[in-house]
Amino acid sequence: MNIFNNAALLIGVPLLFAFSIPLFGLISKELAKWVTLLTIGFNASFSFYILFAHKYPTMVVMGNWLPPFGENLYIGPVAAFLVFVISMIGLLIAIYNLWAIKKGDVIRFSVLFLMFTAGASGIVLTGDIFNLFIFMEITGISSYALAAFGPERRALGGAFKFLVVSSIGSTLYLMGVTLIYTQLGTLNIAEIAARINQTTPGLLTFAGILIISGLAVEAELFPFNGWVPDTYTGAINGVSASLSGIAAISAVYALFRIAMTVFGKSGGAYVSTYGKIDLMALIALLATATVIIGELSALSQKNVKKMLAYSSMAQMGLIAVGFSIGNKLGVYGGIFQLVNHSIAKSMLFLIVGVLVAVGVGENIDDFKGLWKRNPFLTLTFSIGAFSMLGFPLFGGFWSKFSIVAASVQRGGWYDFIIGLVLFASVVEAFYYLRIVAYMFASDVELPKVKTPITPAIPIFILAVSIVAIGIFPQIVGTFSAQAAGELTHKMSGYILHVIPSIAAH
Amino acid sequence: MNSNIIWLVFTPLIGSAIAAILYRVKFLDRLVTFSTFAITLLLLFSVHVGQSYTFNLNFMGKIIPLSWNVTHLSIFMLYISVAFGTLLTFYSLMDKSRMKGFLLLLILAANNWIFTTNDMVGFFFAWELMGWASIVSVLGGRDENSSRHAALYYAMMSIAGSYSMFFGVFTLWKLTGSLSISTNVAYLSSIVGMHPWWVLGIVSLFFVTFMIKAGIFPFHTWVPMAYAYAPDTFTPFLSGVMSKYGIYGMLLFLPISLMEKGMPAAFGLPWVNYIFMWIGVTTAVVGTVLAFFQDDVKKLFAYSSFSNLGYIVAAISLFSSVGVTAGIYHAFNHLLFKGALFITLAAVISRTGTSKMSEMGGLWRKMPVTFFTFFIGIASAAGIPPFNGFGSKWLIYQAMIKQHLPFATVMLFLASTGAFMYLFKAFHSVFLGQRSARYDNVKEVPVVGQIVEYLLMFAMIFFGVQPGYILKPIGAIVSSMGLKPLPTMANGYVTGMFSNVYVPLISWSLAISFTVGFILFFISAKHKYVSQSDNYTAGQIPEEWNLTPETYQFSWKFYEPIEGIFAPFFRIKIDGFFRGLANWTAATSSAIKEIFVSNAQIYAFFAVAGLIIFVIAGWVA
Amino acid sequence: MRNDTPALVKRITALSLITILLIGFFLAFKEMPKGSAVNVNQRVSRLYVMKNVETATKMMENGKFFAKGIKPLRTDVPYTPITFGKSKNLEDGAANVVTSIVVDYRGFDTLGEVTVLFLAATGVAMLLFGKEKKRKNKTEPSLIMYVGTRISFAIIFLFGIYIFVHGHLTPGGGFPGGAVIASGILGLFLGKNGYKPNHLGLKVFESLSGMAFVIIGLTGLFSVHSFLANFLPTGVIGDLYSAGFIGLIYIAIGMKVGAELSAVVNSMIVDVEEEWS
Amino acid sequence: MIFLKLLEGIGVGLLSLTVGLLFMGLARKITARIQRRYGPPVLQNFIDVFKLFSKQSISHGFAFDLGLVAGVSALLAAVVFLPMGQINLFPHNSSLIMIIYLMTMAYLGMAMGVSSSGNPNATIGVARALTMMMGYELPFAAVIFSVYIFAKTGSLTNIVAAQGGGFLNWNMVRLPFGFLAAEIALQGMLGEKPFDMAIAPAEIASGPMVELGGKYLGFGMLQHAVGIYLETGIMVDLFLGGASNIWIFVTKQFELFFIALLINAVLPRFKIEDGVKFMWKVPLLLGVIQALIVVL
Amino acid sequence: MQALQIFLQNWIYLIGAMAIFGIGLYITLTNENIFKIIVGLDIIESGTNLFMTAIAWHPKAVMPIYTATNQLVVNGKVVSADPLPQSLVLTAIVIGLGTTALALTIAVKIFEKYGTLDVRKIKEAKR
Repeated sequence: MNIFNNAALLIGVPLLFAFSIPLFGLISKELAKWVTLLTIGFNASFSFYILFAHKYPTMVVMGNWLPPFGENLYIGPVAAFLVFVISMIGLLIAIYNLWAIKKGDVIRFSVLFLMFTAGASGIVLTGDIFNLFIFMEITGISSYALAAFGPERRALGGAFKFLVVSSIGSTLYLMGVTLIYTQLGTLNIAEIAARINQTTPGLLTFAGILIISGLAVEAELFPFNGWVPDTYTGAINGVSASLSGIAAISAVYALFRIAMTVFGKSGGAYVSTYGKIDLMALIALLATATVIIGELSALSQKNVKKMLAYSSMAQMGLIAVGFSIGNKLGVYGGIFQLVNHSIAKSMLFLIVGVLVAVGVGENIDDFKGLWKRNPFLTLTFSIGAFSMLGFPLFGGFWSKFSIVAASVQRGGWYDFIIGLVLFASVVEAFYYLRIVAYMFASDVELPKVKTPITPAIPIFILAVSIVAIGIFPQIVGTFSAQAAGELTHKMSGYILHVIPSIAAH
Repeated sequence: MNSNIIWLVFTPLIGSAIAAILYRVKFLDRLVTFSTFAITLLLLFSVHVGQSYTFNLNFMGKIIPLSWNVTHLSIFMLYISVAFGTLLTFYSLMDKSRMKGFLLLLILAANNWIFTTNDMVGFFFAWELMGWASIVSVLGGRDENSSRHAALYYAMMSIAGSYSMFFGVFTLWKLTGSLSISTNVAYLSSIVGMHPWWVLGIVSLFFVTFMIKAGIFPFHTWVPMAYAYAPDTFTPFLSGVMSKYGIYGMLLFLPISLMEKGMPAAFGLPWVNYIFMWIGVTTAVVGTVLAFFQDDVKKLFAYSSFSNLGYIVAAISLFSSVGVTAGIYHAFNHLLFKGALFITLAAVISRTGTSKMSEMGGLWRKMPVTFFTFFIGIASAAGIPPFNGFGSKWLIYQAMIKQHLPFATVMLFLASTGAFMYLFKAFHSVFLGQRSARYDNVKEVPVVGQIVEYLLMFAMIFFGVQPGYILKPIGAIVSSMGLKPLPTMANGYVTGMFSNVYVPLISWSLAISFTVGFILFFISAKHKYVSQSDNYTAGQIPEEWNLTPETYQFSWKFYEPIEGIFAPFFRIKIDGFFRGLANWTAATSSAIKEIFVSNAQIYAFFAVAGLIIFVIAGWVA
Repeated sequence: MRNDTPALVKRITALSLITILLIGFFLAFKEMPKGSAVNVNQRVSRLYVMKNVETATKMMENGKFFAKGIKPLRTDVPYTPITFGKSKNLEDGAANVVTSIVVDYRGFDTLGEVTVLFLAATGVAMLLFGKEKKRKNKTEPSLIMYVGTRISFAIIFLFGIYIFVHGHLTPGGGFPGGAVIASGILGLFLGKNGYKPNHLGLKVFESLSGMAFVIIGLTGLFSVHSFLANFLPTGVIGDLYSAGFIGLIYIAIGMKVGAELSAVVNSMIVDVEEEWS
Repeated sequence: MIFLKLLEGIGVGLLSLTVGLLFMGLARKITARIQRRYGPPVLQNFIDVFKLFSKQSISHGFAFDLGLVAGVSALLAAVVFLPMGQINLFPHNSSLIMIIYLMTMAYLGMAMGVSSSGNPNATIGVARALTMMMGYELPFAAVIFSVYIFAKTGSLTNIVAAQGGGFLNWNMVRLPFGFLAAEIALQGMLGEKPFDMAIAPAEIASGPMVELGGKYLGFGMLQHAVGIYLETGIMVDLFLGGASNIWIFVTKQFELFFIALLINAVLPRFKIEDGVKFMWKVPLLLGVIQALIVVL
Repeated sequence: MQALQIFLQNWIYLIGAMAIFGIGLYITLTNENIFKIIVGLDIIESGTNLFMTAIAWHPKAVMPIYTATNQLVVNGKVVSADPLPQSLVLTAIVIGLGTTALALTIAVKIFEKYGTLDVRKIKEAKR
């Protein structure tokens, strides 16, 4: 047991500054944005320190009560890496927000955005199943409010849909947690994970179904994802970027932490779960349906933003397919794809945001001949698109590669699943390439548009990182591999680091 | 010194980088491209059969061996592709089309990699590199909208293909744990007796990819579009070299079928091969029939390419020594004559600015060198001795007859006759007949282009008359595949199973008879040259009928009478299948999209319904 | 299911779905320990009630806590009797066990909960942000209303403070206390048309009390090396000055919740013009 | 040795020209007699050729010249590979497919020549001829490949040798359906009625020949003459068991040609698509039946 | 009678909680008015909260607060109700409050901008 309590600052500092931003806001609106930026910057640098300089897996104990009695944060390879990714993307979107958020209640927007990022980090960090719910609600409430923010009324409609579905989802999650508590009398993830087979199978299955259903809402899996297109389309682009780049990471993390660590059987080549039905297989089915439905829906969209929304949905499905294969390679691919998706998709949303702001528009027809009008945004958009469709030498290739490899390795009906997913990928390739082809059309004569400098910085950094990951996949790969090791070996990867004394037996 | 194989890949990559930097200046871009091709050709002389090189790529703690291995087949393919590329890039020095040299160099790198690699990872990477570079190259055609459409279509097919191969690579890797192509092929051969269906499934994953790239029958629909709308100087490479990657891939995997113990046979062939042979024959016939009715000359020759690849597939699917020899030989011949034809077409189109046959005509007086190249090209393509297309077609018939496949042979023969028909149509419509007044100022291509055309003419005649220079290396390839090579005689012999052809003899005979003919021509009474519109019109003058050279030229609906015969077949559209698939996908997409056109309550319904389904599933389980 | 599905279809579908769901629940309940069998002694709560977590921690470190098959023997943790008004230096001095769990054992949850409320208030204010147009009261309140709300406000305010100050001894705590205070302020709104609370004051109050909570947590981190750890003496169980930092936190929470809910009421009661231009 | 072969080759060429022209003359005479006319003298065609070669003519350019010369020369180059009786110059080089492809070159040359004149009638004629070619090549190919498989050889010399030993060994007897199919195909190959739409004089002014005059028409006639000789010669080698000497060979050729003439004299002309359809119905069916019999 | 009493003692709160949950869900799924939907969501949350309280309770439980007269532990056995779910409920209530407040705000804004409270009519003209 390796305790590093100072890592509580990852949550504490954002909270402190979130509470104090209204005071900073009394001085200047800009200051509020800068405080947000710097706070997320602190988180990013601190998580960078943990990831590269500190020894992990490590643990934060809250209030000096050791797990399983008190609450704890667990910083394993997964959490360390994902917190870093979340904070970095949050930082970049905060830079974008400096430019994008000029009107409306800027101060409170900053508070919400800061807590949105911190809440997502909290989901990834926490080691308590109820605390996970709290952080989900922190992320959730701030994202409802953020999604409703904006001059357009469609934002409100989208946010309301999100709110309704997500409330039901969180209620279901809470029910499931309660059911587990009746059986095991504890809320600590590690202890539940260690003792999960002491529950009765029927109740366990039911609780698992409730929890998975609840989490699937935010993880955008099929029947639970009705809110996705409207919310993503309605929200302002910075918020859509953070929804797909930040909230998605934490939601998928939560889903698979529960499915693989809490419910998972230890041992065996592939992770499967206790209970009457295998939750991993259930998720695999949902994920496949999500991929196909998402890609097919995206195909006929004329609105790029909506298309990106559907594509997000489909990508989440692909990520979930990767995880649900359940071997190390699959989880590796899933995490890799998660990172790629959040980088590329948030970049694409930011680009659409810039394009809308400079007067190009968000429909496919507006993209015609963009190369002549603004090469920078065209190039970065193409990079994002290529990463999305898994073009070699772009980030997305390696993850898709691993997912396909893993499912082939697993064989059985996963061959069928991956066949469907690959079909959907062809569809995906079509609509992304269609946009790229439109952008490079030279038969359109329209005035040039300038790229504003501030939002260009995050877009540039994200594009460079996509290419860098594509060329040196080790950048993400090493961490993904460690993370996959943690998720697929629940005893040695998680439980023993949190409650070492379980090992005595 | 085995690492020189790698330089085959790196030299083009470096050249490509330089060319990409210089890309704004078109001439420099082309110059770098040409010189890189030439350097690569020189580098080839240092590469020998049997060389191999392995580079252990450390990828995240896993060792992935990237291995190169030069076989007889690879060195043959390397030589012909690089040599042709050198000619083409030399031609393109003076060309105005929007082909981008650095993309061609990327394809060259992929080309050298594909032909030399012995590991599936490298093969896959090179394949992707080649595919994408060619897709982007297609984009630069004259008609931007069409070429974008074509590139998108090509990209879709190519992506579908690469996913298929991707899947196959991983399946093999899972089965054997090795990434080496030769190991895997040997493994598949060893289990084919026990699990024929397994092997068939895996191999067909690869074959779908190869068939898409080569444009074989059910997957040919991208071919005419991509060939027709690609930049004019890129089409020769696309048709001549790039379609052969698929053939190369097939040749890598074909030896498996030698050992089918578990499979029933049909007509002395394993039934899989039999079906595959028919696919090839269908390709040949369908391509021919479709080519009759095209008005775009590039599209016509695109269908012609497609048809010729059908010949190759039909030949190699027999996997007999004659068949494989004939297939590889035809691949070479096709590269040569179709490359020459497309180069001349590029010349014509660059001078006339159109690719519609109905808008051309009578160009032979203005562009004589191009005309003769084209003439020899179509003579080769029609398989007329002593030009180079003859030997391989003749061998293909031999191979088919040897297997007692008269019907397939007849269909191939029909395709060949049909080929003569559409080739003549193109020949007539472009070069013969009445010349429109528009083209009165058309000039012959620049000297650079003429040099290339002379070289191509020479090559087509030389390799026609001296087939031994090609058949000997092919013999080595065939024996390296475990087949008995054809007996080699003197250079001029093409040796079949039933009879032999000594091509120089034919050439001599032709030469003498032509001499006699011309002597007769010149000793007889004098003739005088007249203008083109001065011809027999039943006593009328064309001007009196308001006939202009354009309307007097007969090139529209050239083969209308037989359109009716083929009409029932036109109703079956393979293109329609893919289009239908696309439409179906789009329709499904709209239908599925409806799910998400709803309100908050309905979404809540979905969520609860999903939960209920799980609950029921939990009960059932 | 579509946007235009008839109401009857929706009702029938909803009924059947809910029926199946409830049947599922009841089938699951059948496997639950029933009624008196709700065995607190096997739950982690036992340790909280007995204020015995430290002993359990030691047992766990000695390897005795988890029996074979990883079945915890929470019943085995030895018990030191607690006497109201006498026992000292308990690991957590609060008489109200729920409070001790809320603020101390699982204080991190509460921090999150406060954040959620804060975020909700922020979100409400953000969405309703704009230039103030008019208040929404239609009729002028009567004099009795005006005077009554002002008088009762003082009493309500005091009651609210009482509730959160005694949070560790009696049922109640920061949240109920804050809500009570907010209800007093709501009375003020009702009592006078055009009542304007001190916006700046509310905002500063809200921020400072929230920061106070985090700072208390950080103090724990820097003095006792654990975030949200108690760094104050726990006193005698049942005393007002006992239970360490629970009282402090509850005061912060109470002020924060009161200010926040007042701000929510204020935001919702005002009609604004948006400033999107 | 080479000179000897050269001389022999030139001799064979002359022979084929002579026999071909003679056949054409006979054809005119016989047709006339069937139609109750007197008809021209048998040697009229020789006279015509000499006359044409001595007349001045107009040309449309070097492609025109080259094309017409190629038409004759390529056929002459093909004739030397045909085994005819004891005259067999290159016994190891008599692949039938090679000869057929050489003939294709003659068609190509002729088509190129007449098309380059720019007269649409010529081009229409060529297009019709090529269409008809696709019609008859299909049954003919079926027959050829049946014979190949039956005789297990692709060389005409060996096919002739395999039929040695009497009438009953002839492929005509052994492969009767194939022979019938080939006969009908031969009718098309010779361009006789009912398959003479390529040169239909009333519709398209003799089609390919419309622009020919003087020596060019002479070349055209010579090509036709060698064509008749070559095509009937192939049929003789394939089905009538070849011949032991050149006289018997020519006689057999004339028998085949005579049948074609009789049919020509009594039948009207097909429409072009009907011609192709007919070819793909009756003779193809026969050819397929023959191929099935051979393979099975 | 005794059996019914025991049954009720054991099950009444769970059944009640589930009934409230179902009623809330029904309201949410069938009423098109936004405010009613929000009320439905609130009722669902109440049901969940009651459920969590119910699993903490047993018929002989005492309140989990030390007073002079209230003994939580008898013979080393805890006899009080389970305090942990109660504290969770406390948290859940506050979270529900936040969600409801936000939902109501969004509803108010929706009424302002769309001029309707019918969920079916909240949609953009162009899809």
